[in-house]
Amino acid sequence: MTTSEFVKKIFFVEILKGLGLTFKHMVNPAITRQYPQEKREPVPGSRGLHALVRNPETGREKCVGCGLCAAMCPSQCIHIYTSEGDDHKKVVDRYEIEVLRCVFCAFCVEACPFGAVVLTEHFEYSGYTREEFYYTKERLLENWDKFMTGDKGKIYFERFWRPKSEDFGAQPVVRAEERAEK
Amino acid sequence: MVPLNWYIVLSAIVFSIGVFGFLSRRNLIIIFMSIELMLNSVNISLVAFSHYLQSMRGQMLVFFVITVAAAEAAIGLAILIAFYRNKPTVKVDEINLLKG
Amino acid sequence: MDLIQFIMTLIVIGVFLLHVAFVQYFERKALGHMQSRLGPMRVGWHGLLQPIADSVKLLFKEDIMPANADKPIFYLAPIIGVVAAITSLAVIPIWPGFSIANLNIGILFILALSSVGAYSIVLAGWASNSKYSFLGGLRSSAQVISYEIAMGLSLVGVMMLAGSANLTDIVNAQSKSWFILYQPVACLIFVLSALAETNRVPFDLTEAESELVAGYATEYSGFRWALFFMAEYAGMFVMSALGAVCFLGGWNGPDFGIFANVPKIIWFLLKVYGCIFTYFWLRATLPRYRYDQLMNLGWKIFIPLSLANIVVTGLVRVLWKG
Amino acid sequence: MSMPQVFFAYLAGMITVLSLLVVTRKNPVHSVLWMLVMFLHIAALYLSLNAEFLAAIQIIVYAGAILVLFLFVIMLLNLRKEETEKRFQNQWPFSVGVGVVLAIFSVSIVGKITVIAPLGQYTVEAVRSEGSVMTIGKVLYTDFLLPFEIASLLLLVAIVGAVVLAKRRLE
Repeated sequence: MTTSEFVKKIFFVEILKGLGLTFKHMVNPAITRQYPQEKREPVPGSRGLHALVRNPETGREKCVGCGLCAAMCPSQCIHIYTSEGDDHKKVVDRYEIEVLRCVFCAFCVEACPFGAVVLTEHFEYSGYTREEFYYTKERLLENWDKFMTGDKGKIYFERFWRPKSEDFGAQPVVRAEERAEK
Repeated sequence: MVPLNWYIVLSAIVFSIGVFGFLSRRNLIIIFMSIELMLNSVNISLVAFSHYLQSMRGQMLVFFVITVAAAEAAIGLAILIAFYRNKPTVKVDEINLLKG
Repeated sequence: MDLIQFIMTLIVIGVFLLHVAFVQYFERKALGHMQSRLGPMRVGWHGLLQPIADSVKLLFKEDIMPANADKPIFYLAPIIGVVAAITSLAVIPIWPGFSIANLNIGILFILALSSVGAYSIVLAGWASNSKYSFLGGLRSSAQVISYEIAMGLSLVGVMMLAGSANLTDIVNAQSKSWFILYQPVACLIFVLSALAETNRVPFDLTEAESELVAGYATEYSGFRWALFFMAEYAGMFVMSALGAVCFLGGWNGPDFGIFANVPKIIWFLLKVYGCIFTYFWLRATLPRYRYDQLMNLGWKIFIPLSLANIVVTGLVRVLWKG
Repeated sequence: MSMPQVFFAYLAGMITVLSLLVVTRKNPVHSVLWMLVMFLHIAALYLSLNAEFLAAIQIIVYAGAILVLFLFVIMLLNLRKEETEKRFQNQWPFSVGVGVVLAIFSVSIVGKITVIAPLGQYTVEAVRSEGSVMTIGKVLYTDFLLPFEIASLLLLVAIVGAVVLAKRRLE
């Protein structure tokens, strides 16, 4: 042990440095957000609660019941039940998502050929029972009305997901830059 | 004023209880504690004498008794632990290795 | 024992318990800010009523008794801790001329009660009939025995300087300058031993969360756990008060200008809270010691060092005063 | 009965009952606990006899060190299974006899004696004016210096002996 090491040891130099660091942190302002009072704006296109897109022309869901989303879903939380309609067309009877199982990977959104299922930016949902998080088709459609009002849904698809069902033209700005601007 | 004899009688009674415990218990640790009990009973009478004779000698003696008690407890329990490694028991009637 | 003193005692105990509750709030706030957080903010203005909310919650929680626990000892253990910690307060001189009991053996009284307080942890660990609790209790008994020696020896230097074991005399002896200037080594040993005695970080091996769940308190819940909590913080308060009295001059403050008019109890409380803040500061900074390191530190460094300190103090006193 | 006598009667009764509990409890930990309570009572007795330093030492050394050591060893050996076995040796009625005879014998003797000895200089007032700690310190370092040194040597031997005995064999 050299002299300087010895001096450092008996005068607790390292410990004093550590104490100084913690004291500095105490004086610095805290970075905590007081959540219910100061809410953080979700990043555009962030993945929150699910919604089924409502077709503005028919007023019904865009979903045709192909089941691709359910097939892609890694946590298998999407259940689709279809039947044959009057004009031999597939009718989606039930489209259900168990939100408690969902991992919010958005594979369903990428898989959907019609842009029928989306993840909204809404993240503050809570409840006391499991049933509250078992979203049926009607509730998912309601989510669309609630959280994707007006042009928001269109912007959502244009900017972030660009499903192949519609032609959105060339790729706009890169998403990372978009976030940096915000 | 409490007579001096009362303290000595108390001391004698506690000492007898210590002797009883020392002779009758099987658990070695309790036997050690009985010894502590006897030492304490002696301490009571020593302090009482010291108070009534207005002398410090009794208290000095208690001081040394406590020292001896501490040393005895440390050594005794060390022996106990050392013995327990050889034969896992603390019963005095099972500690009879010399008997073969 | 007259009535006024009795009422005074009750008031002091009540205020003390209130302090204990708010020391806990203080800890959460201080630790929070040291970790760039805010700490409790919800109950009352900046979370000031948090201790009260906590105690109400703990009072109404279910009281769980583990199977095969030794019931009487399980019930008794937390009470021993709280009683020992609160009784220690009796000899602390709070402002000039006031301490509940002005004993000639004040320091010894506190040392004695802190050793009785150790029983609460050991017995809780044993009575819970749980391996985690048991390990915590064993560690605690070894730790408290080892560090009590170092702490007692570090206070001997103070007693030698003041020429008395009476805490009021010790404070009076520091009216000119504090003993921390004459006894820096003893002060250091005292602070670290006090950390070990009260089972605080970096010596919190008895409740080491990452190893022993909650150590001796694993099986305790509700009100009984609250008693343990109270005993820990009361012990911390008493140790800080002892440190303030023995090394930082107790109620003595600067006596010039406007400082002379400040009530003496303010100085005392400032010093006590300074010591308590040091506890939290060290907690935020240091990691936990390993068990063998703890024992080595206690037996191989602190005890020889405090003995050397006593020898040097005695020599200096004899040579200086002739 | 005067107030000190009531106080003494309480302490004496408690000490007797507690020491009986210490030697008769089946569970060693309970024994230790009763012993702790008994030590506190003995310390109170010392206080009533004007020996406050010894009262503090009684608690610090006996309750704080020796008894914790006992507790530590009991816990280390983990004697839970032994609680079910019988607690007394076979000759325990004989031990009761010895204890009772000893008690009657000694009580009948010491209860009657009167102690006649020259009174020393350490009256209650003298000790109180100087403080118990200082008085004991002065006596300890003048008249009892040699026994004090021997006691320290004894403690040293005890430390070395305990370490040697309790140390695990390395081979």
